Amino acid sequence: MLIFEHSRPGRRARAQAPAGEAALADIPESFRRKKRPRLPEVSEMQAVRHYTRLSQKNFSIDTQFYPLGSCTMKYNPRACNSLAMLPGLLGRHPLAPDTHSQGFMSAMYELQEILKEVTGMSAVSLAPMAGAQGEFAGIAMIRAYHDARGDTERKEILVPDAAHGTNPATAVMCGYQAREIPTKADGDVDMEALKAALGPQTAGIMLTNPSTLGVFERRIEEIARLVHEAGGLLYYDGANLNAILGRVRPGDMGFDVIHMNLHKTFSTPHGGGGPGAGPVGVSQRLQPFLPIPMVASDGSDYHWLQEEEMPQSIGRLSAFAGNAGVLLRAYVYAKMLGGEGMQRVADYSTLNANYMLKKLMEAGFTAAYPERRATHEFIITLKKEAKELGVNAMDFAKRLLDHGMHAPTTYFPLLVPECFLIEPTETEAKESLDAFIQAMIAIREEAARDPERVKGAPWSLPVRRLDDVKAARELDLRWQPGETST
Amino acid sequence: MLIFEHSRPGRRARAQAPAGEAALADIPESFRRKKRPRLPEVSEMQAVRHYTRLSQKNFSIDTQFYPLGSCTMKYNPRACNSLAMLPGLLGRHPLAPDTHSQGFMSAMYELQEILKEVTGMSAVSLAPMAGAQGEFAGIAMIRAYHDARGDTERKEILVPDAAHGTNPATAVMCGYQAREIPTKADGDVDMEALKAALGPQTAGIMLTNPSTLGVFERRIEEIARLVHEAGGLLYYDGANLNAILGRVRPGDMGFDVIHMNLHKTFSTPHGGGGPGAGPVGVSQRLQPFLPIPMVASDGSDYHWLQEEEMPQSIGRLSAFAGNAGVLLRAYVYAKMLGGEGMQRVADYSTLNANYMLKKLMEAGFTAAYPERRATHEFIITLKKEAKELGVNAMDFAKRLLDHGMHAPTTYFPLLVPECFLIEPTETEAKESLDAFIQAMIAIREEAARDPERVKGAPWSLPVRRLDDVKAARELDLRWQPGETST
Amino acid sequence: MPFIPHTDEETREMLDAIGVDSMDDLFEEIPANLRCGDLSALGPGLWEQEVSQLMQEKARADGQPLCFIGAGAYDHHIPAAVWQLATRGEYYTAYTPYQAEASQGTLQLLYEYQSMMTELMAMDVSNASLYDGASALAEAVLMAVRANRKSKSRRILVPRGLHPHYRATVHTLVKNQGIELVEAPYDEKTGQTDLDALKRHQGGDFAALVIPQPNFFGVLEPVDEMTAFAQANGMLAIALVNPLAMAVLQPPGEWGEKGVDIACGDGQPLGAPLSSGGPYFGFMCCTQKLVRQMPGRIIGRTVDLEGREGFALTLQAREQHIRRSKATSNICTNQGLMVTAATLHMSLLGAEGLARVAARCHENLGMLVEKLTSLGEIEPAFSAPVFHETVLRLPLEAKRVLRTLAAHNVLGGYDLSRHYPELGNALLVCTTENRSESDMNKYRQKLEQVLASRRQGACATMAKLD
Amino acid sequence: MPFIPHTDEETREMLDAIGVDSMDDLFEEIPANLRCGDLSALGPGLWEQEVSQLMQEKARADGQPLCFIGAGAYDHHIPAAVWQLATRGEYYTAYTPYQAEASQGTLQLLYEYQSMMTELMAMDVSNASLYDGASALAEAVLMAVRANRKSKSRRILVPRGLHPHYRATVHTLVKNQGIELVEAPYDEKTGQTDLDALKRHQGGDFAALVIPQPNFFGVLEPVDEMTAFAQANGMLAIALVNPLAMAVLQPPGEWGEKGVDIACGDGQPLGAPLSSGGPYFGFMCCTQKLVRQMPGRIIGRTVDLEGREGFALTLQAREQHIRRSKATSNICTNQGLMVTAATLHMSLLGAEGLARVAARCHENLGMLVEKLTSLGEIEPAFSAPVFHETVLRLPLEAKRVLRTLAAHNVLGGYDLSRHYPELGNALLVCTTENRSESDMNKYRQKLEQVLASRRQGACATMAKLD
Ligand SMILES: Cc1ncc(COP(=O)(O)O)c(C=O)c1O
Ligand SMILES: Cc1ncc(COP(=O)(O)O)c(C=O)c1O
Repeated sequence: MLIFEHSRPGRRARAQAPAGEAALADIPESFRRKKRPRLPEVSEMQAVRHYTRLSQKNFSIDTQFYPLGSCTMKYNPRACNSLAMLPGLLGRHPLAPDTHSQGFMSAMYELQEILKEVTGMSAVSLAPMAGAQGEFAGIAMIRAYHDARGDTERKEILVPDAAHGTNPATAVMCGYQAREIPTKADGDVDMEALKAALGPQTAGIMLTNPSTLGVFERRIEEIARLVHEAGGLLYYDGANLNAILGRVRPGDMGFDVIHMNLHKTFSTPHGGGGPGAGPVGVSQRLQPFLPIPMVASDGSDYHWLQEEEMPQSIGRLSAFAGNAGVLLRAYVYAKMLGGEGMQRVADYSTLNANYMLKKLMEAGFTAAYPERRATHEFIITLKKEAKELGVNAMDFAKRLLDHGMHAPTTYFPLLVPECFLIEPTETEAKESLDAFIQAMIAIREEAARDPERVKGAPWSLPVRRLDDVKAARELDLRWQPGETST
Repeated sequence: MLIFEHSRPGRRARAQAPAGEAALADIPESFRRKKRPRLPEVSEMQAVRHYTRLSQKNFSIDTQFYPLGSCTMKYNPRACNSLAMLPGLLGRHPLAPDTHSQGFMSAMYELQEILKEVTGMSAVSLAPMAGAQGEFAGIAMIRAYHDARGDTERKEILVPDAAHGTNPATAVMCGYQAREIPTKADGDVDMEALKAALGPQTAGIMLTNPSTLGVFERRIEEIARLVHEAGGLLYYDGANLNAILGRVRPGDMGFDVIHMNLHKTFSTPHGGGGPGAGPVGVSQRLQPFLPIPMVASDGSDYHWLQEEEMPQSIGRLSAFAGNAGVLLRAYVYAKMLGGEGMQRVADYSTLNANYMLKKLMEAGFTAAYPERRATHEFIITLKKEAKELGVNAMDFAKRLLDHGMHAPTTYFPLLVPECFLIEPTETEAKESLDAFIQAMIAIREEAARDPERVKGAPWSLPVRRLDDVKAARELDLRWQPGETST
Repeated sequence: MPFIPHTDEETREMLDAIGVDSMDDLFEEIPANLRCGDLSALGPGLWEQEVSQLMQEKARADGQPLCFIGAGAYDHHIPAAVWQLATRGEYYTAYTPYQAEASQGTLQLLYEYQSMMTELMAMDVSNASLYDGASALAEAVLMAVRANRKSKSRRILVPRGLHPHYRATVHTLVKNQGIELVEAPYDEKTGQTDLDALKRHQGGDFAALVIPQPNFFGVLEPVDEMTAFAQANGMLAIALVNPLAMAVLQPPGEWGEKGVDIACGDGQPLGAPLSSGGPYFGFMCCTQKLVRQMPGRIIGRTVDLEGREGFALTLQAREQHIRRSKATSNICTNQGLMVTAATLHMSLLGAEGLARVAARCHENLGMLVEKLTSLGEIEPAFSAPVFHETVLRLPLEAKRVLRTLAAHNVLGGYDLSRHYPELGNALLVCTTENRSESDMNKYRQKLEQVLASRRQGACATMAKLD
Repeated sequence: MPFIPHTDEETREMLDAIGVDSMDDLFEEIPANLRCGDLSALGPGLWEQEVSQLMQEKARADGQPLCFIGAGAYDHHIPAAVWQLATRGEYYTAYTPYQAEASQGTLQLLYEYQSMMTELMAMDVSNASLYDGASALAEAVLMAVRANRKSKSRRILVPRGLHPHYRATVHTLVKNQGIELVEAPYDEKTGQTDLDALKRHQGGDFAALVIPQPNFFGVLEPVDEMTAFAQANGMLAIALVNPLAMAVLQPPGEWGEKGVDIACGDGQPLGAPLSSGGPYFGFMCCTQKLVRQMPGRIIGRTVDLEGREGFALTLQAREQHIRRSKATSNICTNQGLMVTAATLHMSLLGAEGLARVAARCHENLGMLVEKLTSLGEIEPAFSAPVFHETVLRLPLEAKRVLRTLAAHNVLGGYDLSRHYPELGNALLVCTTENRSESDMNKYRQKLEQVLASRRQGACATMAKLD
């Protein structure tokens, strides 16, 4: 039932607006709204009840194991939430003067410093509001760099075929063409293809390392050398930073610019789709181009760096200073981990992934890269199961939901058929991993015995499999006044 | 699965304790604990996940219609929660000096004043921590009053047979005998029996008005006169105050002392069993005996009244000043309602109850007091259904759960067979009431068709009907280390 | 109309269905002369924003002073998760779990709570809460009088070192049943209950002995001896303990030869904010033998029709709603939500975490005492070991000192002169893990100023400090 | 180990299962010379209590000044229920709803949100959010360039009265695709976009016109005329609106003859706290015709295998994870939780509530302007009607005035001199329903002191005030 169906004309059982009408008399009629929007007219209780019950229909970290590869669904400490929501921090206006902002700015400054240390970059801007905007900032900086040198003929950004969709989309948003580089059977970039692609038209390359294939690109130094020799710069998609915290730093690998997904590695919540934060770090030469605003310190006081102080900046990415509340959560998280805690993140997320991979292989599932060490995530392909049992990766995924677990990422990266990208994260206990492995085995057995049971899944959720084709074809994107639903 | 079953020896994945051991060296070994208690060793995430999922197994106001008679399960405004939990209020030490307590004390003082106004009593103490403790305070004051007059032969408290169990239990805790007064078929107290029971041994009478039978005691003035003439005092059990807010005041009815359940009438949450608050109000003559502490005001500043200022007080009821946080919530609620809002509570809770009663009677259900106007609650008896269909009140109750509604109060008051005490409260919309009525009709039809379906209910909850006999006979009151459950 | 969902049409429709003309008609059975109808003295209702400004002003008015008061309410860090979860609607707005099948969340949680408390106390069984520590002790006293088969006495031995508010509360709650509290003095040097004085009551007719650990002075009592003494003399032993302390101190189930009979106390240190003194919760554990005498709700594990594990209220025959005047107590509503918080708190800290927090609190006390006594003129009043709270003797009236400190936003402790005049200028001070060294330095510095101004005999300086 | 549940034995067991000796071995594929292993510069981890002290200090450091700044971020009352519900784990810790069956809570909520936004904007369709208002406007510009079938132009007409940070953000985000922003001036008297100046661009080749309502000065634009002008000249009309204002002002779907093509803006006034500028959320609505050009996630209603209603992400072929380099935008993570809050906010206020709040804000502005202009020397800069925010002209530099006010904990508004030097000493002031009359009196009083001290030409007094 939709909230609109709890609505009755004239119902106003709530204390959320002042009593009585206030005057709008000085606003001429012609500017005024004639017809009230048909928003729900419900009591406070009805709203609370509706949205409380609705929430219970979600899977989430707080309720289920959620091994969604590339998404780093780890536990979001509750202290990060309450401390970012302290009244003083929540009430600060983004344009408050520095005199009334030193507390907030100090946290932002320290976060910049922490992220520099962790990534090995020379400077960090916290401005981007998610990973994709971080990518945008990064590629825009690469472009600004070439432009500033008068090197304006570089039109291409290289992107491995395994890359996340945001990578090529970002290249295009920055006015570049995205050129795909194939991956070898062992999961590493095809060096011959890379060499062939590099040239005076190369502005740069976007890499995730470990890649979205769940393996570490071993020849990263050689790639860096080749790209740099061709005059290009290296962009690091930091979505997988969780895998290497305190183990290896993108700056040391030779990257010129990097974004971080704080909503992954730094455990800010995903909120059912956002908000996130995608700070960018750069090497020395890109520093002038960082997006504004940034926080600087003269040792005691903090102040903002704006257009005036950073004339070569690619500019602003948002009306204010990005997703400040998310940044505060990441800051709290970083402070709770400390240096040692950071490294443990990489260690235990890698341990968990390798353990699962090993156990799944022992159980007869097929690793996509059996010869490789898994990083914090890994891929199995259900090609064999699809062929032999007629039950594909999507069926496995849906049936896992009935086992009370969220499905891994399916059908991504695109180059692996019947792909399951599995990322357990460091915050899951061994029993969760074992339960997942058991569930996979059970589903395979069930598929042999009763494939329709698997293909008809999920059975235990509020709805069974949804008709996506109908959804796209007979677009129904909003409630229409007057209707009542089933 | 119990939280203990998520536990592993040595697991400590949480940031809730300081690192490293601190010194206890100055405490001799002989005072020290030898064996650690086997509390759960779980990660923060495991605790959060366990208790989040557990919570989803509850019915609650925020998720279901909850027409539990005598309990006033109405909506608990969320503002009351957040405002009572403002850091400044949450952090105040109960023994903080008055200089650092004026904000809190002003709220308490105003709440005392509001409750005086609403009940028509001369003075109010907020000390009692729930209704039953309010009753205790009230009866103890009656006793202190008699004692102070040297009137020490009064040994009996009269209690109608319909009264809540706390009433007779309270009388006994105060050293009295509880003597039952029968109710007439029309729901009013049997006046002849009352007269017969009154005498020099009568210390007082405990009445709820409206009574727990869901009707207003019409001859209350006569009762008051008779009891007073016999030298007894009248105690008002305020559990049903919701029914009469702004319509009639216990003080005006002739009561000498009253408790209020703020967790009912003033909408503080029930919290799965508490905490509540049971302030007591008294007429002039009982004022010296009120429990301490209380807040007094000299017009500008607030100060506590303690033993010294109230030498005749029955004394303290708690280590500090009662359930302060609950009192703050009630205060916020009262401020949001204002005078008009208070009266609306009585009006609409009464409207809802009478509407439901009428509709249920039209549908063929049997009212316990068909000739009477319902108050904010009413009783139907399922005696006929039990006889004809073999499906009793408990079966109806359990089957209602499957309809997504909490059951009404069953088998109370004891004098009505197959009793359903139904209290919809003013915060429920007409659609909830209609849905309940429909569910009752549907269950009755189902009972005729397929009684086992009703008697086997509930079917849709985490467990089916539980074995209470086994629970009481084979006492299992705690997890035992080493066990694993089903 | 805040919170009332009826539209005008619906109201009309419902009045029509009932067959009355107006709201007033619904109240026709109330004698006309009694009807009021005007609460306008209460003023108009405020909307959320207004009431929120109002409450913020009140909160601001109380400041957020630096607090070294304990005395039964302790400022501990509460994990962020505790109240974020406890205020979930499903816990916050449920009733007492009468319909077990629709309340398995609360019921299982309470069962887990009982399990944790029995572990922490090393006792057999636990109830699911009483109001607060003081009233829980009163219930323990009543229970002991009911349960003691060796003695029909209605007298209870109560150490003078028991929290004075607890003594007062117990007195209020038991006196009407003719129960008398007899005071057992403390040793002026150690601060512990005087064992020799106690022995003078040997063979005397008492139903129970109350044994606080630590006592009101923070002092650790000789609990083994006291328990043994009680049980050897036909009394039940009632422990009153700080539950956090039990993470590091010997638990009541192990006192003496066979442990105490009843253990109770206030659960506040387990997840309840100071909140002006409540809501906290009273806990109570006892031996298996006494379970049917225990007041309060108890949850049992059982099975459903299909043999699945489930939880339900049990032993309800002890309670007022079944037994009425013969019930073990009149308690009905208890402190469920605080127990929810405590269960979360214990789960999030574990035994190790509780022990570390306890140790940190105590370590901080050592630091504070050193800082304050190093000022000279100030010294500990007692020689026995203490836990995170202690009595200091000052060279001038505690009341005056506290007033001056408070003016500097330091709450320096609890003045004992009202309840223990025999101790002279005695101050009860407490530290928790929330007091940092710089907090203590601030305390020391302000106190130093107070002492200095006294030495100069300079009222003027005092006034300036005020 | 905070948040990592492995016991030593488990770790050992798992390493054994994998067949390696140590953690280090798990990283063997990383070239040895690249391995770091020391982040000790970050210091040790803090426990919750420590980090909570730290954050409280920071929060305290920023004070809680009285704020009359708006300029794109508005201090509204947020119903208590909003964040108590939005931070429920099931909303707070879920991912983007890729597995629809396990995400019906979020999906239905987003569908309801889309329904509410289309109602509020009177537009056909809505997406499920973009980052913020400024970047949403950039996306609208990119969308307009893609979608405009009448013009292949890459030029966009943008009023100078648009929020300068928005202009800057749009520039950053579109310039690399060769899109140019052309400024349309405002009328110095009214503060509205100068229609005559606009008409000079008639027939000129533009892909779209941006129409802010209200504009940065709080001034109401002649939206009908501007929309008509755009559409008559082959441009798409892009509305940029304050969603709260739309509760009382004509919504973009009704501007001109047939409404705008795209409406966007920042959702902050609908339930997002100020929070230093974010997270807020960008919203975007458009006509049915343009839906396939819209960036961002969109939720559709459909049915399941059994014909039951359900919700799912739809039109994913627009998005980067399917279309990669040909996607409508690179956006992936959006601002879902803020949308959750907004949906709750709108449900709790309803159309009536939003309108009342809007009116109260605006009424307060009238009161403030009267109070301040009554000081003399201060006057409104523009003559056109405004909504809850306006520009005042001061007799001295806004920067100096603001600095002095800030020293008294009053944030007096936003200094326009940096972005609009042509306006002289101009100050943008705003009121919401959260500013009371006594707040305004405080502002007036402090401002009066500033003006008085200037009249005395007394730098000394100024200094004292500072
Ligand atoms: C590998 C990779 N790159 C980039 C992104 C984009 O990040 P965001 O969703 O924060 O925009 C993601 C996240 O989904 C990702 O997994
Ligand atoms: C009629 C009546 N009286 C007294 C009480 C006791 O109140 P409390 O549960 O707050 O102790 C109740 C509540 O259950 C009740 O319904």
